[in-house]
Amino acid sequence: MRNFILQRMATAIPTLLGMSMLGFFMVALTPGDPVEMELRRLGVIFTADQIAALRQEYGLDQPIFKRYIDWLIRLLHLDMGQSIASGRSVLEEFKTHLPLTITLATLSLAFSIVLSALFGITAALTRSQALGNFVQFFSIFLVSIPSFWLALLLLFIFALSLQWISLLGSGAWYDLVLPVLTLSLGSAATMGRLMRDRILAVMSEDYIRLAIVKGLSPTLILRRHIMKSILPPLVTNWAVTFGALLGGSVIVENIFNLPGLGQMALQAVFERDFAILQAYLLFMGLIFFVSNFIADLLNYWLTPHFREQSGSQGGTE
Amino acid sequence: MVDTPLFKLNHLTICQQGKDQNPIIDDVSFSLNQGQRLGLIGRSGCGKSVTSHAIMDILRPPLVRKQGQAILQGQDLFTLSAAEKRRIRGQGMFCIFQSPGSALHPALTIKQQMIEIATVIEQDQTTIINAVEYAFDRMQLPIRCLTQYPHHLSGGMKQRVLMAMALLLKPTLLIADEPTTGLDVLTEQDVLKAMEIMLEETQSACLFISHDIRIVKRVCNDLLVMKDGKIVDRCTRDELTYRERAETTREIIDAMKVA
Amino acid sequence: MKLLSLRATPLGLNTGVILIGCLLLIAFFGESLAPHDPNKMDLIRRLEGMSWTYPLGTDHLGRDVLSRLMSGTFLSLGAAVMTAISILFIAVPIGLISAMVGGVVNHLLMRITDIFLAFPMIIFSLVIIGFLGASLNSAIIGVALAWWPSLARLVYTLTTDALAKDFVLASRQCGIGPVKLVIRHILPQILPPLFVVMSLEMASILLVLSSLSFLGIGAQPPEAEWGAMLNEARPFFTERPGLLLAPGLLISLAVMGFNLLGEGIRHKLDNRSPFRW
Amino acid sequence: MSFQVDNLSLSLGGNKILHDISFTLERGKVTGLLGRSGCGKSTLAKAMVGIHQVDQSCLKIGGTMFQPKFGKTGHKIQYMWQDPHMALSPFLSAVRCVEEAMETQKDTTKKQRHEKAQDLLDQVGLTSALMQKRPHALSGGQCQRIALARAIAAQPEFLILDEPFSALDLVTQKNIISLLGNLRQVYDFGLMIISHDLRTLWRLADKLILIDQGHIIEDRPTSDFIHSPRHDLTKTFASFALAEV
Repeated sequence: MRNFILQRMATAIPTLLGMSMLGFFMVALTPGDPVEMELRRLGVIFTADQIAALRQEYGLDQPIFKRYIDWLIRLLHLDMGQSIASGRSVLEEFKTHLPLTITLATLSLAFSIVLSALFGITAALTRSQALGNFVQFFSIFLVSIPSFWLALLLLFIFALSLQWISLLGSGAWYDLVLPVLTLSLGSAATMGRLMRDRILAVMSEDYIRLAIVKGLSPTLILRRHIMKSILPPLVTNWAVTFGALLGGSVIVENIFNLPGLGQMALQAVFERDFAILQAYLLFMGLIFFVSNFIADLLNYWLTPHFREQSGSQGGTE
Repeated sequence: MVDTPLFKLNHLTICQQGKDQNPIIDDVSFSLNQGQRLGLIGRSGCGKSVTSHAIMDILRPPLVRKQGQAILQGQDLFTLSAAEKRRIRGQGMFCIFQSPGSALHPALTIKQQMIEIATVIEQDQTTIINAVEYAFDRMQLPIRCLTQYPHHLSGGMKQRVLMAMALLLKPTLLIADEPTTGLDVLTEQDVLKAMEIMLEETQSACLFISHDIRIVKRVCNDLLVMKDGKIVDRCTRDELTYRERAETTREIIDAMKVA
Repeated sequence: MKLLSLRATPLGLNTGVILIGCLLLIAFFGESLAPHDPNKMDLIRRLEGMSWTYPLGTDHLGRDVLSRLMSGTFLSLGAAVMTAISILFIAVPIGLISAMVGGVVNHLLMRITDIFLAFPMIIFSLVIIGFLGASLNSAIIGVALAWWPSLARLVYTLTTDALAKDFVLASRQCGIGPVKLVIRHILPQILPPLFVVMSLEMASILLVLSSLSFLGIGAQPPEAEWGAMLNEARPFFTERPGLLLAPGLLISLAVMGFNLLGEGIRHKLDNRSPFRW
Repeated sequence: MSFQVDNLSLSLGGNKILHDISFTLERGKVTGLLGRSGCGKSTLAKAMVGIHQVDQSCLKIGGTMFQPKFGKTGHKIQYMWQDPHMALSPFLSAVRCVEEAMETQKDTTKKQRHEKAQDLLDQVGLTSALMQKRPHALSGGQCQRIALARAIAAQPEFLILDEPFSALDLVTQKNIISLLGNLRQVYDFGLMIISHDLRTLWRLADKLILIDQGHIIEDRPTSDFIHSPRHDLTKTFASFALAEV
């Protein structure tokens, strides 16, 4: 296990470096000179040489690669520059907005895993054709609804007609119920369909035929034989879904106006606040990368038969 | 032997969904007595394996059973409920399939796949482990295989693991569907020797399916020859040399003599 | 073609084909069929419910919702098709070349794909729009840049599996050149699964584009794009929630059409069937 | 003209598969390569064709050094896969498949190739009705015949059949063996047939080679191989083959 982790870390370094380059060059290569745009937005009258002085001060005139190295060093010290809109350091902005997005994403992931297991197993194993078709159609319907429209529907039902909650939210925990529901219904349907397909694929394998012929009970076949084979692809899919949920939180935070990272990023798009956008991209990339890494570790642990055991060559007779 | 046979298959007919006119298995009937070994021979694609799947009742769409009964010790298997069928499988009927490569679960150790038989034959952990080791010893399988995964084992060893499972289950009827196809000549002998030992010990009736008459002649005393889903010839091992066998049988006998 | 014989196809595929058929009809003939001029404002009958003159009612500027939806279909669908084409245009060559050439080129291309893959897709496109400025074009570019890596990875895996097949090796042994090999043996193997994935991708592209427009960073008013219409109607949610019903439903039906098409074809291609206990 | 292999060694994925293999294939003669599963037969064949890389000094054709490049030296040596259904493209009909093997022969026109293909398919015993069919509509035996026609179409000097019989049933095996018997009268390529069953080889082969765990342990003319074997593994193989008669 340990050298697997070390080996994965080794391959992780170039990817992380590549991600940081992507983040940096996206800003550096955007049309329009950042200094000029900043000054113009702040309404400051400026002269050509004032700009030159400022560029010099920000080190924008140095060769691009040198600027990248400086930027990288500052990044590693968690100094990601100032937000143009609020003037506060980007790190501060993140600290205030981060907790909400992370709780939203993790809660939705947990809820959708449970829901998807329900969808997937019933759709795959049910004897009655009607129920199977119903779950199949219902999940395709759920997947096809845009999450923002689902949110508006839920708001319409619970806020407007039933008046259980107020439209603007009340700062209490149950503010999160509808957003989590919105996020997890869609992804639960997708994951449910994947689970159904994987279960049916595994059930067409020869070793399931042997398990049936052995006379094992259906629950044992499902719990041990089928689960053991379908878990790895599901775990990988959970990590990918976590990324999609992080993205989905942007929409949900906007509709339910929850002060999360997503809302901050959306604000940054309107204000062309590049520092926030760059930090947001890199930060979300890191979280997504870590979740994929955890999924890989879990899969490595789940598939002992891939690992070469010492003295395993009893095979060739 | 006037008493009722151990296993009786009546008028089994299997067709593809929607194509009822040319059935895959057309009105096949035969019976097996206690401890009898019946060979089922035929060229590839004549429906031998479909018959074994039908008897075990694990046919997959698009194949569907049109008619037929499979009476094992007086019970028609096709009319049983799912739970009853499950009780019959394993100790009543067991099947060893041809695909040595994919028959065992790739992600479970051989030990796990052997021990889980305890749930079928109701034995506690300690007795099952001894039984497994005894079976492995009888099948000349090294004990260290237990901790390995199927892909570490050769084709011949995997088939002998299936034989060991049969030894534990002691089924009244064992169906061996081309157990030695794809194995080289010497491994084939090991697997057949292991099978002899297993059949001796379990005293189970055996339906041995193969395209290779040389092996069937060695293992079985009665033979059925199948062509395009129909039984075209029935004879005992010694009658095989008579001239007036069915045309397909003669074709297969000549093929055997190519050496 | 056996594939589309109506009798054998599951219910889903037929509905999918019908939904997309109607969608295409509206997209091409929407402009002329629309009962009213989509941009004509009738401020007196502003925010009206369903009526004979305005079958789906009017929006906050008194424009007929039905006509806007019909004329907007070409824009929304066109944007999604544009994105899908640009994704294919980037992903297929990269996937094919890195699988066929192998070695350093393969390692480099796949490493780059991994870097792009490391970002959540919606966030990546959002940030790109942030840099390019909110507009439908930058939304298309953003989504295309965020979606191509997963497709490139798929094309790479499909091609590598196709190349490993015995009959492909047999053809190569006879000295068949790489181009003929791809056209004759590789494409027929990878196109069917690719078509399935593309129709499912079209569904998610439609969803993302309309979400971005809904957030106000995709299509900008007065464009009659579905997401933008919903965005304009948001402030009047409490006053007249019905205004948001029609566009949302149309998006869902369009997305469902592509999902059903994808699932239906995949069901026909995958002929394995499970053992039942 | 012969194909010489001189102390060829090969290791794949860390473990050594072939240990100093040396033998010769005579043109116009049939050589049987015998051995248990996993003894390295297929690896040896793939090394001779260029699927696995070996250093040049090991392989010679007619005395000159031979560097097999898979895809370039098809006219010198052809390899035939074991499973007939997998070795034929599902998208091409039988005749198109054989035509494709001749596409690199520049001096032929499309029409000539079509006729040659039909003629070859006829020689391997495929009825003209089946010539337009695709592999999924044909039996294992028929597919094997098409693969043979394709290999012959490339006009190789040497042809290696990797376990051509193990995917077929007994009767089809007999038919393919008699087909190979006829073909070797007509064509003068050197033929090497790999099998784990001596029964399928001994009537066809002029010479038999036995491999065990990567070493050649017997390389004798067929009659000596069967009647006066030196190595005891050869004895066991011979006894099983003769026992059936």
